[in-house]
Amino acid sequence: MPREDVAEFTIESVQVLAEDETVDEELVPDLSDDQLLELYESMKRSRRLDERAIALQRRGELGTYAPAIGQEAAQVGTAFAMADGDWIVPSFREQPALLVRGTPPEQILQYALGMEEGAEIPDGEGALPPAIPVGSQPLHAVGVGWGEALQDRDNVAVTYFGDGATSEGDVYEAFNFAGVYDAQTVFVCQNNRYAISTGIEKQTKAETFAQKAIAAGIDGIRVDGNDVLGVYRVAQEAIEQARDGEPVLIEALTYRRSMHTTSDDPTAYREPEEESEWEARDPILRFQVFLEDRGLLDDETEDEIDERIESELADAIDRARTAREEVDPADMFRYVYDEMPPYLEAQLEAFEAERGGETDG
Amino acid sequence: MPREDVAEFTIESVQVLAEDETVDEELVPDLSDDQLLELYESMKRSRRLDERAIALQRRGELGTYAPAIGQEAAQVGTAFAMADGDWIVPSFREQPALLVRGTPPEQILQYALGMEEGAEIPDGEGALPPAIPVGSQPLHAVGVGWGEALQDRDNVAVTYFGDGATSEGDVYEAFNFAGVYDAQTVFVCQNNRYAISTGIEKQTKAETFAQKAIAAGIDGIRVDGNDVLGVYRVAQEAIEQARDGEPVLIEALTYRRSMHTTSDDPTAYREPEEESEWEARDPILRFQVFLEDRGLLDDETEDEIDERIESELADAIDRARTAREEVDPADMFRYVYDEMPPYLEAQLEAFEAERGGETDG
Amino acid sequence: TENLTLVQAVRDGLATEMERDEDVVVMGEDVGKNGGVFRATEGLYDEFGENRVIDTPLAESGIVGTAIGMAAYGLRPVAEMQFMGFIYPAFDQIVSHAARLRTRSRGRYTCPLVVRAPYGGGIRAPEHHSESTEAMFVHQPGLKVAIPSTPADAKGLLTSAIRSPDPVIFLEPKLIYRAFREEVPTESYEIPLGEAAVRREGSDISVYTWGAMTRPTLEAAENLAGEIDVEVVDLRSLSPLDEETIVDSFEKTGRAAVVHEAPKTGGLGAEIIATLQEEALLYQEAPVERITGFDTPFPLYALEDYYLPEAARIEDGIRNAVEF
Amino acid sequence: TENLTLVQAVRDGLATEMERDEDVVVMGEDVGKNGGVFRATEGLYDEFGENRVIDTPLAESGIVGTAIGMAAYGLRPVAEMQFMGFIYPAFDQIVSHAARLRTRSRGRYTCPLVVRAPYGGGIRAPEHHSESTEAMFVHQPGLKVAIPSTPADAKGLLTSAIRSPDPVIFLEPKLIYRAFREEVPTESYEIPLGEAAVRREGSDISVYTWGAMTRPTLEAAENLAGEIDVEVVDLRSLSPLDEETIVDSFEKTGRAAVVHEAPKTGGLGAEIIATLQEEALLYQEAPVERITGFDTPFPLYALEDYYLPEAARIEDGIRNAVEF
Amino acid sequence: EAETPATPEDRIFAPPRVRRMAREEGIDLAQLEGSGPGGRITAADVEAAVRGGSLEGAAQVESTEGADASAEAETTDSTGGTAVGTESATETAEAGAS
Ligand SMILES: Cc1ncc(C[n+]2csc(CCOP(=O)(O)OP(=O)(O)O)c2C)c(N)n1
Ligand SMILES: Cc1ncc(C[n+]2csc(CCOP(=O)(O)OP(=O)(O)O)c2C)c(N)n1
Ligand SMILES: [Mg+2]
Ligand SMILES: [Mg+2]
Ligand SMILES: [Mg+2]
Repeated sequence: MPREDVAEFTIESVQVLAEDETVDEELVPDLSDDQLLELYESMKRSRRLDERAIALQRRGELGTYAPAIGQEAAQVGTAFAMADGDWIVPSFREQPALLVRGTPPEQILQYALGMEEGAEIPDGEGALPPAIPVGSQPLHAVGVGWGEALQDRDNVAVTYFGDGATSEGDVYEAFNFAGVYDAQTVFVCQNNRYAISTGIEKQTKAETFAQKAIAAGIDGIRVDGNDVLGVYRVAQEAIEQARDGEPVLIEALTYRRSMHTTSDDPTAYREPEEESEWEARDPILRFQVFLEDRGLLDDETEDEIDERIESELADAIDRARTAREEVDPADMFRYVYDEMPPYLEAQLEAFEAERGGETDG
Repeated sequence: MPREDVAEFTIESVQVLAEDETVDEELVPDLSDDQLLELYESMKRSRRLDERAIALQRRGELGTYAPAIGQEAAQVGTAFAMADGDWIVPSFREQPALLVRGTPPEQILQYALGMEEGAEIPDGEGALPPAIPVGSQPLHAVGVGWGEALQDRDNVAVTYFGDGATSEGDVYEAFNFAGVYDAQTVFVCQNNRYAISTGIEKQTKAETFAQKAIAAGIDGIRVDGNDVLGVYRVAQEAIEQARDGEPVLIEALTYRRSMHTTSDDPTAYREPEEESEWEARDPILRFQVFLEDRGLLDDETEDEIDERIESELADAIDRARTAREEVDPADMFRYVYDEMPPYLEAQLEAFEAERGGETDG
Repeated sequence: TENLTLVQAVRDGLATEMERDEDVVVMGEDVGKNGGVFRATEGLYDEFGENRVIDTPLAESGIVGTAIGMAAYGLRPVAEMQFMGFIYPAFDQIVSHAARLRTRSRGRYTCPLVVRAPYGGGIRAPEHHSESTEAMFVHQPGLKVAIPSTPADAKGLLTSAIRSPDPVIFLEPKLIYRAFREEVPTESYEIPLGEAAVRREGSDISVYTWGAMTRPTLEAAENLAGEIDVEVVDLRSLSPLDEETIVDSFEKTGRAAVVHEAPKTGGLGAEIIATLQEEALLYQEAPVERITGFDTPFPLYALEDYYLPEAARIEDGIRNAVEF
Repeated sequence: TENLTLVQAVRDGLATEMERDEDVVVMGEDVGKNGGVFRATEGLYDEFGENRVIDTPLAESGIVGTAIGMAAYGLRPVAEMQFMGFIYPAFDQIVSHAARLRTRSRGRYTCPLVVRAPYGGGIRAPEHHSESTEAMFVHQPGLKVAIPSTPADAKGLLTSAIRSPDPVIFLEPKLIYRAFREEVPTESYEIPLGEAAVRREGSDISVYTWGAMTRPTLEAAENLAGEIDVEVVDLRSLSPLDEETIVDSFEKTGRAAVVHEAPKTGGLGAEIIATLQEEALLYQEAPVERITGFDTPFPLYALEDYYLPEAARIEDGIRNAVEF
Repeated sequence: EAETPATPEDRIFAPPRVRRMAREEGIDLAQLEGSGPGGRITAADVEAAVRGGSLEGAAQVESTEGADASAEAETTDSTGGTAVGTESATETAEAGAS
C-alpha cells in the first residue's frame, strides 16, 4: 500500500424549502397542517419576544440580551423534532428552542432582568440552565445522553451552540466522548457566521462546521438553517439516530440578523448590504410564503397568531416585572450548598442584620 | 440542492519499506548512503539509551522514565527531515527525535534524574523543554510557527504527541489556530495504540487519527510509523508544505513496545501475543535488513556503530552522575522570575540559613 | 475491620459505595482495566463492569464536563484526575459549572460529583506530578474540599463525599498511599465533611495541617515532647473548615503554626491565620508560623526534599512561634 | 498629557508600547476589527495591521497557548481574555506553562506574556462576567498580577507588564473603565510592579484595597473623616505584594481592613492579614476586618449591588476594626 | 516559655500590641485584671501597672467601662502615653474621642 486512500468522508447538505420557495416534495416532513402552523407561530413568538426584549433593554429595563433574530428556523425546527423526555442543553441565545420546549417567556425575561429565577427550569422539563461560557455545555449534554445510554433509556440530549463555540476544545472533546461512548446526543451548531464581530473565516479554516464531526468519527450533516422544514427533517433523522446511540452533529447554516447582544454594534464590523441580503433569506418570511402557497395561512389566521403572541408577551412582561419586585437578596446564600455551612450562615446573618437597618429590608 | 454532497475528504496512507522488506522504489527518499546509515544509527542510539535508562531506573538510580522503544522510526524519520533553524516542540517520550536534533544523551539522563538542568536546551538549538501535561505543547508549536510566519521567516515548528493527546481539546485548538493563521507547524501524532493502558478504541471513534485534521481544515496524512523511509518522505513533504504556511498533521502508526513508563506494568492490560506481533514489525530490524539488502551494512559497520553508541552512552551516564552530585538546591529560587522579588529573596535567605547548619550545605 | 493502606481504603470506599448505590459510577484515565495508575480502582472494573468503571479518553475537561452532565442527570459520578497537576484542563468545568449548577438552577439541579486526585510531592515523580493547590478550590464557593491523612479517614471521608449532594474535590496524599496500614471498618461509614481531628493534644501550640504533612508534623511534635507540648489538628476538611475546632485549640494554646506543602503566598495557611485573628486575636501571643512549600514552582525531584516541609523544618517553625 | 478614562489609558498604553517595540502583538477575541468589546483596542487594528492586532478563534486556551509559543519565540504577546470569568479554559496554559517556562528551561526561555482581562462586578452583566479571582493567580509562583485603579496607573502598570520578561496577569476593573478621567502622560512611562500607592494618608486604620474597590473605599474614608482618620492603600500590584508599604502603614495605625470583591474565604485578604501578623503582630490592636464579597457565586445582576462591598459596608467594617 | 495554661479560661486575654507593651515594660500580664470589653487587658491596664499600684490603675479604668467600650479605655490609655508608639495611639484616641 505504498500510497493509498484509507478513509473517505463526505459532508451532505439538505434543503427542503429553497429561498425561491421551490420545495423538494419528497423531503417535506410528514407534519400535519396544525403542526406546520405551530412551527410558524413558534418562530414568530420568539421573534416578537426578542423584539420586545430589545425595546425593554433600550429603555433600561433589562440587562444584556442576546436576540436570536434570524435563527428561529434553526432552533424551532430542531426543538420541534424532540420528544417528551428529551433534554435540551442550551447556550445563551436559545429563546426559540426554549419556548418550543416549554420555558415560559417570563422566565426568559426574568433571566434578562438578572434574576436567577429565570434559569429555574420548570419541574419535569428536561432542560439545563443557559450556559454562558461558550462551548462549555455540549459536554454536559454528552453526560446526559451517556447517562440515558448507561441506564438503557432512550431519550436524547440536544445541545445548541454557535460557530464560534466550535473553536473551544471542550466542544471537540464533547464530540469525541460522544463518539466513544455512543452518547445519545445531538449537537446543533448554529453557524450564524459571527462570533460577536469575528467572522467564520477567522474561526476556522474548515470549509464546513459539519466536518468537525469527522475528527470524532461521528456523523456530521449540514442543513439550510433558514429552512425550517429542512431543519426539522434533518433533526428528526439525527434524533432517531442518536436514540440508537449514534451521536450526530448538525450544522445549521443561518445568520445572526441583529446585534450579538444589546451591548454590541454590528456596524463596526459588517456591511449593511450583507444584512439586507440575509433579511431577504429570513426564515419566517420564507415559511410564511410556503404556508400561504399551501393555503394554510391567510390574513385572519395571521392576525389570530399575532394577537395571541402579543397578549402572551404582555402578560409575560407583567409577570416578570412583578417577580422582579419580589426578589429576595438573601437567596444569594440559599443555593450554594444543600446545607448552609456555619461560615456562610454567619455571613447571611450579618447580611440580614445590616439590611434590617435599611428601608428596603 | 435538496440533498447533496458539499465537501469530500480522503485520508492517504504511505509506506515505502514494507514489513516484508518490499520497497516502493519510486517513493524511496533521496538520501545518501551515509544519511541512510545515520538514520539507522540514530534509531539504535535512542534504543540503547532507553535500554540503559530502564536498567538504571531498575537499579534505583533514575526516576520515572518513558522509553520510546518501538517508536524510533516515527521520530527519527521526522526529525531527520527538519532543517537547521527548525524548532522541535516535544512531549515526554521524544528521546529519538531530541537526539537527532542535538540534545546530548546526558541531558536526557539528567532530566530523568530529576534535574531541571536536563531540560536546559543547548543555546542555538530550537527546542522547547519537554511538556508533561499531555496535549498542551502543540499550541506552543503553533505559536512558534505562527511567529515565524508573522516575521516572514521560513522555519517550521515540529511538535510531537501521542494518540491519547489527541483527545485533549488543546490539541484540536492547536490544529484549528494553525489552520486559520497558516502557522508553519507540523504535527506529528505517534499513534502507538496506547495511552498508558487505554487502547485507541477508547480514545476515539475516528478510524484514523490523521482525519482529525479535517476538523480544522488542514491536511492530514497517515504513514507506517515503523517504516523510517516512509516517515522521512512524508515528513519532508509536510515540512515543505508547512514552510509555505500550510500546516500538516502526520499520523505515524506505530507501537509502544515497552512499558508506558518505568512505573507501568503492561501485562495488566494487554496480551503478550500483541507485543510479539509488534516485535516482528520493529522499525530498527526492518531498516537493518533493508540496509543489509542494499549492501550498506555489514557486521563490521554494525559493530562500529554499536561501539560508538556504547562509549557515548557510558560517557553520558558518567557525566550525568557527576552533574547530579553538583546540583545546587538554591537554584529552585533562581529561575522563578528575572529579578527575585523581596519575599522570595527572604525565603531563599532563610533556606540558606537553615542549610548552613546542615552537613550537606 | 481490615488492615488497609490509604489507597486500599480509597478503593474500599469506592467499592462499598458502588455496592450500596448503583448510581455511583467511577470514571477517568486508566481507572478501568488497569485499575488506576496507583491501583485506587483495582478490581472494580471486574466487579462492577465497564458501564460503572469507565476508561475515558485522555481529556480532563471532557471527564469532568460529562460527569457534570451525568450528575445533573441523576448519577453520582466519581471522576479521577490522574494527578492533581492535571486537574487544570478541567478547571473551567469545575469552577464555572460543577460549583454553580445548584445556584444557577436554584436547586433544581445539583451536582453530586466527586473529583478525586492524588496530590502532593515526595515520590520522585516528574514535573506537574507533585502539586497541591487546594487553596484555589477552597476559594471557589459551591465546592467542598477534603483531604484524608489516614486510611480510615480516607474511606469515611470519601463515603461522605460520594453521598454529598454537592461537588467535592477529594485530594489523596499519594506520598502516604502505602506508607502505613490501619484497621478500617469493612462496612460503610461516613466521616462528616467539616470536622477536623485533633491528632495529638497539647497545650503550648496548635499546629494545623492536613494530608501528607500530618505525619511529619506529628513526628515533629513527638521530637519536641518534653520541651514543647504540641497540639496537632488535622483539618481533613478544607472547605468547609472546622472553625470551631481550629479556634478552640488556639484559644487554649495562644500560639499556632500551619504546615502545608503548597507555596506560602496565597496558600490555605493564610486563611487559617485570618480566621484565627478574626475569632481569637485576644488569645494570640505570637505570629502564626507558616511552614510551607516555597513560592517557587515545585522543583523536579532532585530538589523535592528541599522543597517539602519535613520534621526538622516543622520543629524550627514551632520553636519560632513558641520562643517569640 | 491627555485626559483619559481608564479604558482609554489601557488603549493608550498598548498603542505606546506597540509603537516602541514592534515585537508587541495584541491578540484575542474581537480585539481587531471590532476594537474589543470594551473598546480597549479601538483603532489599533487600523493603526498596526492584522499581523499585530489579531482576531483569534474563540478559544482561550488556544489564545494563551499560542501566545506562550510566540513569547518563547521572541515576541511580546498581549493576550486579551474577554472577561476574567472566561480565563479558566486557559488556566492550565497559564499555570502549567506560562508560569513555569523560565524555571523549566533554567532561563533559556522566558515568557514575556501579558494576559489582560476585565474583571469585577457592578455593570449589570450576565453570569460569569463579574468574577474577580485574583487570589488564584497570586498563589501561582512565576506569575505577576497587577490591577490598576486609575487611568494613569493603568497605562504605567500596563507598560511595565508588557516590558516584564515574566508573565503578568493584568486585570482591569471594568466597573470604572469609564467612570472618570485623569490626566495621563502622552509619552511612555512605567509604574513598577510591586509598588503600592497610599491614596489617602490616615492614622487610625489602614485599609488595603485595589481596582474598582478603591473608589468606594476612598468614599468611605471621606465619609468617616473627622470621626476616623483612614489611610487607604491601593495595592496595584498583587504579586509581588508591596509588603513594605503594607506593613509600614499598619505599624503606624495598628488597625486594618481589607476590601475586595472576591469571596472572603481564601481571598487575598487572608494573605494580607497573614503578612501583617507575621511582620507586625505586636502593633496589632484589633482583628483585621475583611470587607469582601460573600462566599457565594457572584449573583446575577439583580442582586449584585447586595454582593459588592460599597461605601456603607466599608464604613461599618472600618468602625468594627476601630471600635474593637 | 512553654508554661501555658491548658484551657482558654486561664488564658491571658489581650491584643498583641498590649502584650508588646507589657513585655517592654516588664509587666506580667497574668497579674493584671483586664478592664476592657469581655475582661480583656487594655493598654491602660498596663500603663496603670507601670505607674505603680497596678490594680489601682486597672480599677480606675474599670469604672469607666460601663459607659462605653474601648474608645474610653483607649482615651485613658493614650493620654497616659508612655512608651507606646505614641503618635498612633494619640491619633486613635482623638478619633475615639470625637
Ligand atoms: C468561554 C467564553 N469566552 C468568551 C465569551 C464571550 N462571548 C460571549 S458570546 C461570544 C461569541 C459566541 O459566538 P458563537 O459561538 O458563534 O455564538 P453566537 O453568539 O453567534 O450565538 C463570546 C466571545 C464567553 N461567553 N465564554
Ligand atoms: C493533562 C495530562 N493528563 C494526564 C497525564 C498522565 N499521563 C501521562 S502520559 C499519559 C498517556 C499519554 O498517551 P499518549 O498521548 O498516547 O502518549 P504516549 O504515552 O503513548 O506516548 C497520561 C494519561 C498527563 N501527563 N497530562
Ligand atoms: Mg455565531
Ligand atoms: Mg480545554
Ligand atoms: Mg500513545
